[in-house]
This record gives sequence, structure tokens and C-alpha cells, in this order.
Amino acid sequence: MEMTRRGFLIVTGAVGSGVALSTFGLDLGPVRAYAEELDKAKRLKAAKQVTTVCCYCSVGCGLICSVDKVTGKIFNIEGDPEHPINEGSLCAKGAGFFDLTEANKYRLRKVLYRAPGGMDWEEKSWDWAIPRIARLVKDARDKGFVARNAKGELVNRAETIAHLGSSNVDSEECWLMVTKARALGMVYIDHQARV
Amino acid sequence: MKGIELVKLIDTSLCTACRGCQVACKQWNEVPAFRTKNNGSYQNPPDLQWNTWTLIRFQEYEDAGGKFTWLFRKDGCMHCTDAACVRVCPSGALYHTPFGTVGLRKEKCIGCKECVSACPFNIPRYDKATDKIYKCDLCQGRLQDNLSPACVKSCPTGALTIGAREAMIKKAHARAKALGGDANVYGDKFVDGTHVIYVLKEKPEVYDALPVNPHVPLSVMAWKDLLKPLSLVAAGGVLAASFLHYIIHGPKTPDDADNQTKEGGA
Amino acid sequence: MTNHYIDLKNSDCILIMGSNAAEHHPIAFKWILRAKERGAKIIHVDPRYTRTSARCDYHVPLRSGTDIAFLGGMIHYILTENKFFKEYVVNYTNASFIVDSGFHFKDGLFSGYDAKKRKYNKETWVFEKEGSGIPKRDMTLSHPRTVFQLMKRHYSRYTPDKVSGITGVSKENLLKVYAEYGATGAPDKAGTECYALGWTHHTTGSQIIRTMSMIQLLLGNMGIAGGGVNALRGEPNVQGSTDHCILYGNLPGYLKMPTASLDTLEKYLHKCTPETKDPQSANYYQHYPKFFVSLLKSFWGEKATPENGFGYHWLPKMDDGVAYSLMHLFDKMYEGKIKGLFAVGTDPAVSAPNTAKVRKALEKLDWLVGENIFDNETHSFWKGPGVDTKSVKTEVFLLPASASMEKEGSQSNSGRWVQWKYKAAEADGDAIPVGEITIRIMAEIQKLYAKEGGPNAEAIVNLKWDYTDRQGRYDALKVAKQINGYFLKDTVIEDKGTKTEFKKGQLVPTFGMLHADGATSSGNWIMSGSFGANGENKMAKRGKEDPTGLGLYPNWSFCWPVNRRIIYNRASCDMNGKPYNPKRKLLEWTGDKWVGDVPDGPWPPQADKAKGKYPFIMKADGLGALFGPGMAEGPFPEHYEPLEGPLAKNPLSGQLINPAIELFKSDLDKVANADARFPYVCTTYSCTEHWCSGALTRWQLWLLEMQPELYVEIGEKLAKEKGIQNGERIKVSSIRGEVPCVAMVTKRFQPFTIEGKTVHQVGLPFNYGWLFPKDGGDSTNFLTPTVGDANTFCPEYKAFMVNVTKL
Amino acid sequence: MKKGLIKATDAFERIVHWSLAISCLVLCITGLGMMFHSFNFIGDLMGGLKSLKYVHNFTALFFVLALAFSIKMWWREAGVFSMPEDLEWMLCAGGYLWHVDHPPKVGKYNPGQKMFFLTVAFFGVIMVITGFIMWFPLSLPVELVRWMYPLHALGFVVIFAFFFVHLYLGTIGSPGSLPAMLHGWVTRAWLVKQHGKWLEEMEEKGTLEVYGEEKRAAQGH
Repeated sequence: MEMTRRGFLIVTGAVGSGVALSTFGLDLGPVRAYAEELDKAKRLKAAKQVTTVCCYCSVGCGLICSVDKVTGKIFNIEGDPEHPINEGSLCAKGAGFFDLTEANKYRLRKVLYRAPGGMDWEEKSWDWAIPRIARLVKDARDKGFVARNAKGELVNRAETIAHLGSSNVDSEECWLMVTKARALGMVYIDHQARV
Repeated sequence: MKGIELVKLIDTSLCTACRGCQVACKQWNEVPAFRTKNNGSYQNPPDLQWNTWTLIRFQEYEDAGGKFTWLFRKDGCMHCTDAACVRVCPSGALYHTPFGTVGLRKEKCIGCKECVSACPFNIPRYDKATDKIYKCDLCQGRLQDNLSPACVKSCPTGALTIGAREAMIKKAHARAKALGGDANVYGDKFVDGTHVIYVLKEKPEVYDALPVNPHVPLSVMAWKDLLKPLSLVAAGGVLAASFLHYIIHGPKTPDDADNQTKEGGA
Repeated sequence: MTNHYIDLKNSDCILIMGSNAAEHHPIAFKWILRAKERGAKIIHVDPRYTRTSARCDYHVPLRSGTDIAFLGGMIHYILTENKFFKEYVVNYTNASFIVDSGFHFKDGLFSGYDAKKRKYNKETWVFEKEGSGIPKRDMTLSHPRTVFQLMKRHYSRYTPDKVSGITGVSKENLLKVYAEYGATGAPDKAGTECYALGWTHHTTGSQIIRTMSMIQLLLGNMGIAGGGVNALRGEPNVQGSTDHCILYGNLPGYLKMPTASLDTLEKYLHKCTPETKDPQSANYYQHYPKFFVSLLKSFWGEKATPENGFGYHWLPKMDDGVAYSLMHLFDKMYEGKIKGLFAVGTDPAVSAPNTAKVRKALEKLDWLVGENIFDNETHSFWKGPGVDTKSVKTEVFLLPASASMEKEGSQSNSGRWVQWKYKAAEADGDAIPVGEITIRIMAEIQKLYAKEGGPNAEAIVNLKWDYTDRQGRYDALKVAKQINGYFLKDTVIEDKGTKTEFKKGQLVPTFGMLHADGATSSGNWIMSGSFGANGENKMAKRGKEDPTGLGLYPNWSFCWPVNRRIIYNRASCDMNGKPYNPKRKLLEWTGDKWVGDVPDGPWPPQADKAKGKYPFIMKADGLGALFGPGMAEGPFPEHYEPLEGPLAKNPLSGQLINPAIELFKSDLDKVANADARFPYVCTTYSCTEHWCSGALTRWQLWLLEMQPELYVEIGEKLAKEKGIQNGERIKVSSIRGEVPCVAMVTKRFQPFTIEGKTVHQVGLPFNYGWLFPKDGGDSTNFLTPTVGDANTFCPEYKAFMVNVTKL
Repeated sequence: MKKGLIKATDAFERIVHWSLAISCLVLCITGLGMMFHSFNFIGDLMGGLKSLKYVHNFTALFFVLALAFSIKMWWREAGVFSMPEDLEWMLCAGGYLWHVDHPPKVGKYNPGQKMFFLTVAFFGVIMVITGFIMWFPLSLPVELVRWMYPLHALGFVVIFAFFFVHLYLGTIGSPGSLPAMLHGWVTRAWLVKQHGKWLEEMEEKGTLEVYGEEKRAAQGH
């Protein structure tokens, strides 16, 4: 869903004073000419606004990503003033949310592979990596598969492979991961709920 | 002045030093970070810098009675009504906006650094690479588009609020009264009132880097109020005097050659 | 959280203990401050004065790891000073139940302890029953074997003097907190507690939380607006990932992972489905088979049939009595038994305890598949400090993932609000959502097994795995609907005489409509109802109505269970369904229905002996459990010292440490209790500016600028003793390892007086790792021991012993 | 050049003078551009106020050189008053303000010029010091830096005012003066009127150079 609200007005500050900022009026005055600083606010209004939820602590604050309609890129992220919990506000991490987008130069962009004994990463393609991983998973699983335990009870466990994470992916992804792990017979399954 | 005069109120009794404002400011204004060191304090960067327009100051304070508190103060431009920086700015880069705040037209700044020394709150910071000064402009661009400043927008606890000046000053005093003790309002009484005011929990002198009695420096007054007009008066006066001299007294022409010879030979 | 974030504003007294809310949940703290503005008292109990303490009414320092002593003292105070809410305690808790005569507690141990196994036989931890099978009760609470009297006796040992000696909290402070919090026992007062990792990261973590739950039951603070016991959880979707149970011992929806002895579906369901003879107990878990069979149907679809036990045998089974947690996982990996690891959005090379052991263990892997948005110390372990890269034979994949705003999906917050978020932009480069990576890998594995076969190949080949859209991309909505569940055949549901017809393929609108015969599927029963039968995505709701005025926002997102915003809410009303506190009316029985929040079941209140039900519907007995036999170390929480502490003897009993914890025995699992070489109590924590291991935040320069490197907070007195200057680089060491860091000398750590002796405590954040920034310091978990809570295996990061030395 | 003109200045002297004059003028103009918003337009002529700042700052370097040479060169002649004639001259204001039949004869530089020189030298140095501190203020105490601005302005007020006096007297206020700094040759009449004593000295020492004549060395009356 994209939200287009006329100027997602922020009144956090004005509540106490009884003066809504919306009453500022658009008296632009002589300073209007100094466009440099104004550009971003204007771009914001022209942007596609997409709601999201913060990915740090579990308060679940709402954020709005402003997406340039031409480039399709996010150029600003700030708190969602409609959100009942954070009411537009954000802590330091949330306020820096934008730095998680592709604007961050450290983001991973390629499939990386490190061969046994290798000294560094090599770039690979998905089409190379996925079959390779599947093969390794199958070999490791089948080799150490425990169909029956010491008591002879049917346990169908893959004890040689394990899964960790994650509490910072979406619920649907969690469900897919846990379903995959259990179908493969994994029991060593855990994530950050404990740490 | 057109528009509504605004005041940003910083209620230190509500600040949790989460530093959302510090990052929101950088995010909106797209200023980079520096690689810092830990110097034994949470306060980082250690001071305002050209790329840090607002900074939470952390201060461990024990009063005379031994009661400990951790003080947090958001530092940044106070947006004075009688702003020394605007007075001294040669290029008009620093200016009073219709909101009563002190705006900064970066493209006009010539990097003369006059404001740096003039500011009674030690706010503007100079960047060598761009040869310009930087400071908070209270998100002028946002204000004009009916958005609250990035710091105010981000503040979780309501420690930062913005609104019409009179109402905010009233609110500040009511808050200080409600808090009791040493709580006080800082900012409404000097430099003709600032457009950022504090509700301080402790007396102003307790806080690091906060002037107790800030004022436009005497040097700025001497320079802008006295010498600036004086220079015109003096130059004009001299020109006028020269003109009068010429028409009244006439130029001091040499005597003609005969005279001179005569006199010289005398 | 039993309640939710906004609800904090409704409280009259907020005890923040085991949490640093202002620093780690700044927006939650907003609501705490709203309560404070309204006049609520905010109390912070924490070893260290933090940004939270700065905004509280008062800060009470206590020694790390002594929370049960502190809270046990509060129970003692509440019972002896008669501060408890008697009507509530008598009617809504098991205080009146009579415990088996074989039950006892002696010198730190409950009846049934097996020292060899470090486990209890719980057969005496039961209630006496009437002939009808209903537990015997003494409503006067005077029978010496009532839960109430046993509890009173148990906590009579927790006198202020004793507690003060253990915790280091002055008697004056203790009584101040007890009095303040105890005052919320009045019917119209609400007290709440906020905890976080400060409670879970102990060998006694679960019992600390249980102690608080007991206090809340005693004070009638459970199930009310502004009350409850609230975990401020630390990760964006830790609620969702826990609900979906990426946990060894559970299946999605907290269903129990089968063990080897339960060799048939019937046995399993019989074991897991609780029974009650009390007609007034709703015993909601009687529906367990519906949830479980629907889960199996969601896994294996058409292939799960009544004939094959819906694929029950395809599920792996745990060995009885064996745990497979993070710590066990690394223990086994260190032994060389685990060969392949998926590490998705996680950085155990920094975040798991006993880092030296974890990093050594990783070197023994054949392969490691990492999925993340940034590289981290786990993915790059093979080039870490001290690693002989060439000799590490591990094949490592690091798969680039989309960040949270680059994909559609839901996240659940601590208040159980499941919020839908939208995709704002495509991820850059080859990055794709983790869901898509998972789908592609599993699809490839399915192909391999279809072709080559293998052990238990049916489990894999038969798995329903069609969660992509027409372009072959991950389709979050499709998965979400699978989680919610479908009617698999045309079904008619009868409710109060009205019949509703559902067609095959329609979404199940609530878990009450799930079936145990394979007629429905649901990937996670608690999420059943996140969609309407018509396909409406309730998680995406953005309604701002607030009919109760309590900030429940019932039309904002979906909240499990069945959009109930405050659980156990029937306990906010008296036996006749009238709210105890008319000013904060959460729920009210109007004679024919409940009005307010979504009630814990539609039944009339308890006073209606025919149709009425007790409020705690998820409990077999329907009542709040002051006596909790489910816990590993005893039905009443007892103070034990941390695995590593400053004391050689527990001041309360002869049992020094938690008798039920598992002790790891590898060569790298060393312990130094009351050891002069490591004289200082240490704790670890996060900071506002970083998140968890720092694996995301250290790459963000705005955040890194504010907290650039590892530091240790040291009290002024200790620093002076050691000649340490503020800002100086020093070393913190435990018996397991050491970390260099910057000394932050502060007034915010004060020494404790423990059993008459001065004990210093220090603390470090756990947000740093060697990979980035290069000079920012490494994991503080080099210091921490591999040991965890007896029930949950949460590691003990919050209390262990160290030394600090100048470099 | 007319025969009979007397050489008042040499080329070096004139170069230094004009270097100082031009740099001072540029500094004043660019300074004005920064001092008054209404003069900001001066910056436009230079491609913006920032360029103007650079012109000001780098012209200052030129000014420093010129000032140093000036002081070195003129210190002896214009930096020291010679009594009593200078005092007498001052008492009658050199005949500039009211009619004086015979203003006292003074040397190469009259006391007015000496005062001008001393002022320029003194305030010039002040301008240099304050200016450099203003240019590189960041490591100095702010209280010190603050006072540099009014001092700089004060220097400007004085120099600027004197500049006009000098301009007037060097041109229409005292016809015949200008050539001294243009090509260096002045009339005897002007010299007699303005710097009689110097003329006498030169004649006595025989250093007088007259256009078209041989030096009349050591020739007395």
C-alpha cells in the first residue's frame, strides 16, 4: 500500500502549545528564493510514501519511506506520525534507518563465496550458489542422519546440520525457515530469542 | 515580520538522551559522520562540529548535598532575536527568517568565520573543505513546507516541542513551576529572547558549556553599532570637509615662480 | 508482554527492573514518561545508573544476579504487611489449592531432587484433589499446605536484612520500593513491571520473571490496563520469530516439539493436551489437537492424511530430556559433530557466550551458509584474529539479503501487534529477501531428493513449497495466508445457533474454527485470524479508533490472540464482571456480553457457576499460578547465586547455584567463583546507539560516531584503587578470556556492600566485533560463561566475575 | 618633462607608494563589500562575495609587503618629527586651513604627511595583525578574536578617513603635488611652498636634481 496524505503533517510539538503547525500558513516570504534547502521538503511531498516498521527493538515503530517516483529509490525515511505507538518519533537507531538502505556502501550486493582454505571472498552468481548449497546440505544431512536413536525409537533427526536465526526477518520468512528446517529433520534450531 | 514566530522548547526534564534528534538532524540534512574515539564519555562527537549541528551533552553532576544526576542537554543554535551572528555576517548568509529563527543560506556563506567568534553560545562551526560555516537552521526548508524540524519530529518523549512563541514561553514557565526546585526557563530573557528555549532542571551555571548570561559581545556592538556607522561618518566627513576646504579656503597652490624666486632668494 | 507498549501510560507505578528502557526502548519509555506526567511513580532497579535512571523517580542499585532475593523480599513484605488484593488472590489464583503432603523445601532444595542428573522428579509438586478430580481448595487460605501458606513460609526467610545483605540494596531503599509498589495492591491501582535481557540473561532468569508474576497476581495487577509483566523484547521480530518457534523445543504457535518416546500422533496429542475436571475452567488448550493437525496440514498439504498420522513421523523427534539450544549447538559443533550451519541474520561469533569456544567451533564446520545485509564476524570467522585462514576448510557462502524496507511482510512487536509493512524499493545488486533465498535453497534440495532419494526423503519431497508468485519471486502474502490457514473442504461452523458456511480454499477467520481431522490447515494457530475469511489482511489495518480510551487501538494491525490487546483481561473485573477500576475500564460484563477489549473467551464471568469460566483460560486450572510446578528448579522461585559470583556461600541456603542448570564440560568451559583473581562482578548490556551484536549498527557511521568503540564502565572508587584514568585503554579479563577497551570512569557505578564486604561491579556493552570498525574492540563474550537458565537456556550474560587491569 | 623641474621621488619610492596605495584601496573597497550588505554588490563584480573575500585576503599579503617597504623606506624621513619647524607648522596647520603668509619651511615631508604616514604605519600594522587573526581564528581564544573585528574596523575608519584627506591634498587640495608621485618631478614653486626646508637641504647637500641640468653638487648660495 502506498500512502499519499497531503503533507504528512507533524504536530508532535504543537500539541502542548495548542498551535498546530498547519496554521503556519504558507507565507513563503523572501526566503523562498533560497531553494537549496527547500528542495528536499518539496521532493518529500512529491514522493511515493511507503509505510514500514522499524527493524531494531521490538516496540514496532512505524516509519515512512519516501521513494523518488522517477528513480524508484528511497531518499528519506522518518517516523510515521499516524502510528499510534511512536506518533512519528524515533530513537537514534530509528532516525538513522535510512542508513540501512542501499545508500549504505557497506551493504552486501553480491553472492560471496569462500572456498575451503581460501584467503578471500569470491563473487558468485545465485545460479551457481544455490545448487552448490543444496548439494552440501544433502550430503551433510544424509551422512549424519539419525533415523533411530540409541533406544531404537524413530527420531528422523538431521543432527549434522543446524540453523540459527533470525529475529530480524519477517514472520513469513521465519515460518519458511522453520518449516524448511523441520522438513530437513533439524533439531539444532535456535535464534536470538535466547540471546 | 511575516509568518508566525516560533519557539522550540527543550525540556531537559523529559530528555532521555536517546539522541534520536542528533541522528535525525544528520539524516535530514545529509551530513556525514566522523570516525570518533571514545574519550570516556557517551558524549560523541565531543563537541558541535560542522557536521554536527545538534549534540546531546552528557554531564555527571553531584549537587552540594551529594545527590547525583546525569544531566542531558541538547546543544545547538539558540536562534537569537538579537543574533550576533546575523549582525556580523558580511554576506547575509545568516539571516532572520519569518519564523524568527536564524537561517543560513549556505551558498552565500563566504567562510569569513566572523559568526564563529561573535556567537555568545559558541554554535557556528567552520568546515575547511567547503570553506563555509554550518549550524542548525531549525530545518527552514521543513518549516516552510509545514513540517516540524527533524529533531522535534524524532523526539520520543516530548522533550522537544515547537510552537508559537508566546504559547511556548508560557508552557515553559508552567513546566518549570511544576517541576519546582531549581527548575528554570532559559532563553526568554536575553538577546531579546531566543527561539530555542530550555526548561532546565538545574541552575544554568551547573551545565557545561552553557553561558549564564549570554549577550551579544561588546566587541560586536562596538564594531557594528559604533564603528560601522562611524566609518561612514568619518569617510563622509572627510569628503565633506575636503569639499568645504576647497570651496572656502581653496587649494594650497604654490606661489608663482617670480614670487618664489624672490622669496627663495631672500 | 501481557499488555502492550501504549498501555504503560495507564499505570500508577512502573517498576523497571532488568531493563534499561530509556536506552533500549526509547519509544516505550515515552509511554512510561506519559504515566509519570500523570503522577505515576517510576522506579528503576539496576546495578548501574543509566539514562533510564536519570528520568525515574528513583534509582535503586542492586548487585547483578540477585533479583529473586529482591523480589522475594517484596513477596515477604506484601504478605506480612497485608498488601495483597485478597479477593483477587482467593478467586483468581491457585493460592487456595492444597499441595501434596510429600512436597517440601529444605536448605535450598525442593522435594524430588536428583543431584546426579541435576534434575527434579516433580511427582510431589502436585495438588491434592477431590474425588471428582478437581483440586482441593481452602478459600480461607489458612490450611498449612495451601499454596498461600507454603508461599508465606518460603518467603519468610527473605527478610529486609537478609535481602539487603545479598543484593547490596540498603534496607531503606528496599522498603521504599516495596511500599511504593505494594501500594498497587489496591483494586483501583495498577502497577506494572518492565523487564528485558536484564532478567532473562541469568541462570535464574525464568524464575525472576515468575517471581514478578507472583507479585502481580498477589497485587491483582495481572490482566488489567496499566498492569501485567512486560517483556520489552530486543529485536524487531523476536516476537514473531518466537511465535513461529525458530526454537529447538517448539513448533509454530508454541506447540511442543515431539520427543522420541511419543512415537505416535495419538500419544503425542494425549501428552500435550491438558485436562481438567473443573467445569469452570475453560482450559483452552483442550483444542491442542486442532492446532497441531492443522500445522501438519500446512506443512505437508494433501500428503498429510489421517492414515499417515498427518506426517507426524516425518517430523524429527528430540531425545527425551535433551536440549538442543544455541549453547548445545555450539558445544556439539565444538565437538565436531555439526558439519553444516545456516546463520541467517545473526552473528553468534559475537553474540553467543564464550566467544573463544564459539569461534573455534565454527572452524570445524564443513560449510556455513550466511544470509545477511552486511558481513559480520560469523560469516568472516575464517579470517578473524588468531585464525589460521589457510587451514580452515570451511566452505562459506554469504548471501546478500534485502533489508527490512525492501520487502513486504509482517513483524510482531512485543505487545503482540503483528504489523504489515510494505516494500519501498528493490534491494540493490543481487540482494533478495531471506524468504526468497530459503525458498530457492529448499526447492533445490527437494529436487535433489526427488531425484536421488535419501533418509526420510518423504518429509522433504512431500513438503508443500509453493510460495512464489508468477514471476517466481517470494510472495509474502501467500505465506502469510498459509500461516493463517485455509479451509481444505467445504465446512459449516455452528456458533450459538447460527450457521456459517465456508468454502474449500477460504481463509480461516479465527483459530476457534480449526479442525483436528484435516479439514483445515494453519501454519501457526495463534495467527489464525490475521486474515478475514474474505481475504482482508488485518495485519495491515491502520484504524485509529480507541473506544476504551486506554490506547488499545483495536483497529490498528492484528494482535494475537484474536486481536486481544491485554491478555487475561477478564481478571480486570470482579466475579460478576464489573471492572475493579471503573476509571480504567478495560472490560465489562453487561449481562449478556463483554464490552471493551476482546475478552479471554465469550463465557460469562466466574460468578455464574453454570456457564461462567475462570479468567486464566490458558491454564488447565483456569487460575493464576502462584504455585508453578512447570519450572525446572521448583514451584516457588528461590535465590541462587550466579554461576560465577563474589560469594562462596549462598546466604540463604547451602545450595550455591541453581541446582537445575546444565553444566557444560568442554576444556574451554572454565568457571571462577569467588576467586581472588577475578574479584569484580561484571555485567554486559547494549547501548541506545547500537543494536545487539552491532552487526547492523556498526556499519552505520552516524551511529558509530556516537558510540565508536568498546568501553567498560567503572565506578570512581574502583578506578581510583586501580589507578585507572577516564578514557584510558585498559583490559577486562575473566577466566575464559580478555578484552581490551576504553575505561569510562563514572559515578554511575557505586560499590555494593554484600554480606558486610565491599563488592565492585563493572559493565561493558556487547555491541562490538573485530570486523568493523577495525579499531573498535571485539566481543565482550570472550568473558562470559557457557551456562544458561534451567528452563530456557538463556545464557548468563548479566553476572560473572572479572578483573580489570591497566594495559 | 619641462626643464627646471626638480626630482622629488625616485622610482622605487613611487612603486612602493602606489603598491601601498592600490592595495590599500583594494582592501578598503573589498572590505566595504563585506562590511555593508549594501556594498555586497562589489562582490558580484568579482564573481561573488567569496571571491571578494579571497581578493581581500590575498591583497592583504601584497599590502603587508608594501607596508613593510614603506615603513623601512620612510621611517627616517616621515616617521620622526623635526623640531621646531614641524611644531610651528602644526600650529598654523601648514597653512591649509587659514591663510598663513609664510608657513614654516619643512622637510621632505611635512608634519601632516608624517602624521599620515605614522597613522598608516600604525594602523596598517594593526590591520595586518587583526586581519591575520581574523583569517585564522579557530585556534585562538574567542575573547581575543572577538576584539580583532572592532580593531580592524577602527583601523579601517582611520585609514579610510585619512585616505580621503591624502587624496584631496595629493590632488586638487594641493595642486602640484600629484606629479611627485606620478613621475617624480615637481616645480620649484611647489617645492618652495610645500617643502622649503628640504629644498634648502638638497641644495646644501648638492643632492638636488633638476631636469635638464647636471647635479649641482655642493653648490651653495
